[in-house]
Amino acid sequence: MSTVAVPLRGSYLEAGFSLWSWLSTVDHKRIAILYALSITAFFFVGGVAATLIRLELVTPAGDLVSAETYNKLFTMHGVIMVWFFLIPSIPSTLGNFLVPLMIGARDLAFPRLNLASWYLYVAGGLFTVGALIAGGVDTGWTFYTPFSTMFSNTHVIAAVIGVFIVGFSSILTGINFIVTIHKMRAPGMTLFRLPLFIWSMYATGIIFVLATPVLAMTLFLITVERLFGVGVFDPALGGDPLLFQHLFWFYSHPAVYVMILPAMGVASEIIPCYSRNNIFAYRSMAFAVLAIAIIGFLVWGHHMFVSGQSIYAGMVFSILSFLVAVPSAIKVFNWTATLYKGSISFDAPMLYALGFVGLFTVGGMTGLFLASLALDVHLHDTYFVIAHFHYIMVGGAVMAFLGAVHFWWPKITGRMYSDRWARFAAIVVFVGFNLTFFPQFLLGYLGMPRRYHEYPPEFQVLNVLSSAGASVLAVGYLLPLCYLLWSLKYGARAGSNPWRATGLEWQTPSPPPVENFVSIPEVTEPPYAYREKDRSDG
Amino acid sequence: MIAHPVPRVRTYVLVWVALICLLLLTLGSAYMNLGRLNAGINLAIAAAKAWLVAFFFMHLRSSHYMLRIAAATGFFWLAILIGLSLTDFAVRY
Amino acid sequence: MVEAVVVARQFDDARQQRRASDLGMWVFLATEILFFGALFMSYTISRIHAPEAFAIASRLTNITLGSVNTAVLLTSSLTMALAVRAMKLGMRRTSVGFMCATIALGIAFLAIKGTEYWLDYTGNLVPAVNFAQPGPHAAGVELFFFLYFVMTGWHSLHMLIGIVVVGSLAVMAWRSDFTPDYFTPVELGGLYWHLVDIVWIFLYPLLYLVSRA
Amino acid sequence: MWNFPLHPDRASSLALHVDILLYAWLALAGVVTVAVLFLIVWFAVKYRHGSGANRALPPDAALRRRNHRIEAAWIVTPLLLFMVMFGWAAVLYYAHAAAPANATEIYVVGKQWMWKLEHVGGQREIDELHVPVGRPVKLIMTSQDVIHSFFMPVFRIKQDVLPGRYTMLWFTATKPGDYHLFCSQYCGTEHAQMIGHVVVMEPAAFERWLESGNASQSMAQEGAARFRQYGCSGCHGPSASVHAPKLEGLFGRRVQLADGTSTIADERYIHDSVMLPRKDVVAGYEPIMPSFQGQIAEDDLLDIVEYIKSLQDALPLEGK
Repeated sequence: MSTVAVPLRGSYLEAGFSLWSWLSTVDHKRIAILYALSITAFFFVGGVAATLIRLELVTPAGDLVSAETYNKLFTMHGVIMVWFFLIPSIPSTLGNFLVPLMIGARDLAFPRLNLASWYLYVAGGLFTVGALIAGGVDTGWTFYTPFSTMFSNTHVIAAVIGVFIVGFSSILTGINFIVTIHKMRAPGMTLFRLPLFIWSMYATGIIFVLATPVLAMTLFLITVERLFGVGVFDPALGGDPLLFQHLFWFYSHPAVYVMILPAMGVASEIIPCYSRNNIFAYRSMAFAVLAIAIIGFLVWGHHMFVSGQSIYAGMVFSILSFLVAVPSAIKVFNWTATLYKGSISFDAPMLYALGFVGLFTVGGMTGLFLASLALDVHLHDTYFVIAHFHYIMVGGAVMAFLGAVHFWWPKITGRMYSDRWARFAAIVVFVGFNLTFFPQFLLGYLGMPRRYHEYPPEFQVLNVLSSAGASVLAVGYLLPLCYLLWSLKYGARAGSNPWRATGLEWQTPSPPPVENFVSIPEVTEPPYAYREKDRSDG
Repeated sequence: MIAHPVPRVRTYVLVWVALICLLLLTLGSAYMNLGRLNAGINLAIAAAKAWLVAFFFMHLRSSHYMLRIAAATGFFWLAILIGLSLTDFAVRY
Repeated sequence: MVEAVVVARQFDDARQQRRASDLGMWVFLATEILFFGALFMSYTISRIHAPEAFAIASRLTNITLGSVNTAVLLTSSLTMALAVRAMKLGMRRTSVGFMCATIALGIAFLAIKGTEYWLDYTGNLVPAVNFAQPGPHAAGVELFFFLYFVMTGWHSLHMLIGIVVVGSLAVMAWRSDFTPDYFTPVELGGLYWHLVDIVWIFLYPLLYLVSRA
Repeated sequence: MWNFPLHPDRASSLALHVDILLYAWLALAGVVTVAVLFLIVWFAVKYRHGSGANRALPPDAALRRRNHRIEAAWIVTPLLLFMVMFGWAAVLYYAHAAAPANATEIYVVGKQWMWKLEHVGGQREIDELHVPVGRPVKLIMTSQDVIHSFFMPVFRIKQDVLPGRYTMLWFTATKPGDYHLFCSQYCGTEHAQMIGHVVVMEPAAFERWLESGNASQSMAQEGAARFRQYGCSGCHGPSASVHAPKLEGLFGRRVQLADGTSTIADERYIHDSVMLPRKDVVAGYEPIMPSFQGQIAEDDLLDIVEYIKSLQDALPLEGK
């Protein structure tokens, strides 16, 4: 392997300041920034919808918005948060930024595809926002037939096309990650020296390329059925609505792992760093990531226990769902064991990461409640499910996303933020989150169905608690926006490795040069060698 | 520099002849009433044809093992999609 | 190696670049399999629901044109494979010739397919346009033809893309853009062409041969 | 202010079993979660940066051996526990999958946005379901339009209600009272108003309710009227000149079909025979029956199904 020396040409941020230099960039780091800006915008659009939903639910009567508006609000909340925030969140921003840096490459394998993926994302977003402006969609993010094809009078097709397009953005990202991780590792960077974040990006890539095309074709079939009144889903045409559900969840369940696997990768980077300890059981962590990605494809039918699918299918999908929980449990235990005999400090990223572990544990355990057949019959489509998946996707994925942003912020921007504010924000998010979503577990067991804009009065206390928590959570999400932006101008300059972390990305200046490395590094030791590093640093 | 020896034209032509023969075979078998066996034969022949194309025309025979894994994965995941769905549809009624 | 191979800035050398492209293409082909996979799944389930109707409907397809088209497509795969081989051996003109043959066969395929569509149209077999069939299983037959048009439609679209791709490759090859050291685009274009062929290999028995006996 | 319940009433024979399963899960999940959180907090305090805790690890080989044992323990333990919990939940689910043969049948049609229910005696209800205590009740459900879901939290059961298909739900109520009935599958604008009551009554009160009900005639009688109204009797009646299958004693029997297979004549079969008559043609008959799809409402069809069921004892049709 030749080690090509590249002259240092200043940081990637200084490679051009015009708008066009950003819109035409093929630098993975700049594309990551483009993605970060766009997903943040979508996060706040989805957040506004969530705010209105929680406000409406303060009282049992449907008094703030009409039923129609409410249905459009939760649909847009779901569509935007799932496809335009959560799925691209960690992979397309931090993954894009870090994959080449962490494996010691100059860029992703296909930089132009990478830029194309961002443009597809924007095009898909425009269609979806277009559907929103034109009057909204009221099918729920799940687009269940025959409601979405034959009965809804809203702009289903525009929204479906938006999601169809953004799917190809995911596919391109997935191809790029898989090829880059296989073919472009630095000398000495063997598979089992890869940081776990890279393993999680690899697993995410697999899910992107294998699940997304199925969704794309399914959405195409929905569109045709809606436009022409012929298709395979409507029973009035001899079709089967459960066929849609199988196809939809074949994508959408693995998509949940697209949200949580990167979060696990982030926790696996942060926890060893602030524990100054080697990660516990590196290999089983890597295998667990792969196992989750693969078994995660075999469990989709647990969304359909009461849908009318056969009880045998229910049994098969139930047992497989329990199996996929085993590697997740292993990961939680291993993170905990990583703390053992460490030297732990509690900087903001660590608080987010520990918060992630706790909330993910609750989310994962309640997921097992739902995988239990007899219990799911009662809990399905209630607020218990809402609480469960928000613990995974918001408590898990968003906490980890924030942790990752804080951890790599100095690397990305070259600036330090206020750690005191950041720790405060982490605690606000954690408290606000639990206050918002824990009451929903109780609501669900009491029997409150999801997607209700009015509800019986005995559910009010818990709903008020939840809405109160949501306002705390909103503050928690606005805080980082403020102090992180502040740091861009006033923050102290960050050195190349402010956290004394291992990993190749910390061996290059912050912010990194255009070509990532002055010369491609050679890897000689396993990842997370914190004990060895601290010993040699003294 | 050429990584692998280039297959001879004869190989390609023979594969093509085999493909056409299989086409005739599947067409012919379809005109024999074999009950459920017809579908099985048709699919088996289609799989054989796909294998010939992939191994010879697409050079999987001499490719890096990663490429073979990628190809196999696509088909395997399709089998998962259809196979696990059949736990529902095949026993629904 | 005398001739310079353009290596993009992110790669170490031509070999790494070629291997990355190969793997990228195969991963893309895997997504294509699952893209069509959703249709194969819909077909399987619909056929389980309406086996009789699928048998009847399949007999309404044009077996002659369908079988000839299969042969045309298999032959086009042969010419494409020979085009790649010729390029690998540096026989530029031969390669361009085989690519032109591939394009011609591809166009022939689409022409035959178009003829079939026309016959289907005159036979009142197009769902949502003019579908009208007598008999006890009309709804199931319509379902079959819906899938028939969606599956062959997506396949034809892929053929069209393939023809454009091979056409561009032929032009580039004619301009001597490729050498025995660098012909990755030709190889990848060939892979794409063969995959579209494989999709048809499965469509053929599922659509034309359900119940001919 | 704190007068809200923490778990819903238990009003079916199943409810307690589901609750016990929940409590078991709460205990298990609680122990695991608390243990993990305790360890995190304990390690975080004990090994905080600058603390004087002993951080020395055993030599490499011994460490590796110990770690492997720990890993194996926490792969195998969750796996075994999960399998136990899977088995428990699955057995409970399976045991409750099929209704007992003596269950009272009630027919349910979901439509945007109301529930229409009909008792065998012909009593019709909208958004209300009256059932007696202590007697198994089986709901046979279908939808007129989109997918709905029939959810009764106090019974701990729900089931999606699909168009073009019958799904089934059964329970034995144990406690009189007035409870919630929800639609739990999102079904359009007024989804949140597709709610109602389940009224569980003492058997005697239930009988009184049945008698005071709005039923002018039983479901089967109603069905017989529909049978004539839609012209079914023209072919399937005793004096018909058309060669059509006889329906007396049909229900529950195995029927030979024209394509060589056979099927049990259940509700689904009768439903499909009316709506999609070409789907399962009876052996020995011409497929001449027209489809009634789009012409007959699902609740009328349920009356006809009940009528055909009532012909169980092969009584000759009343040719009035």
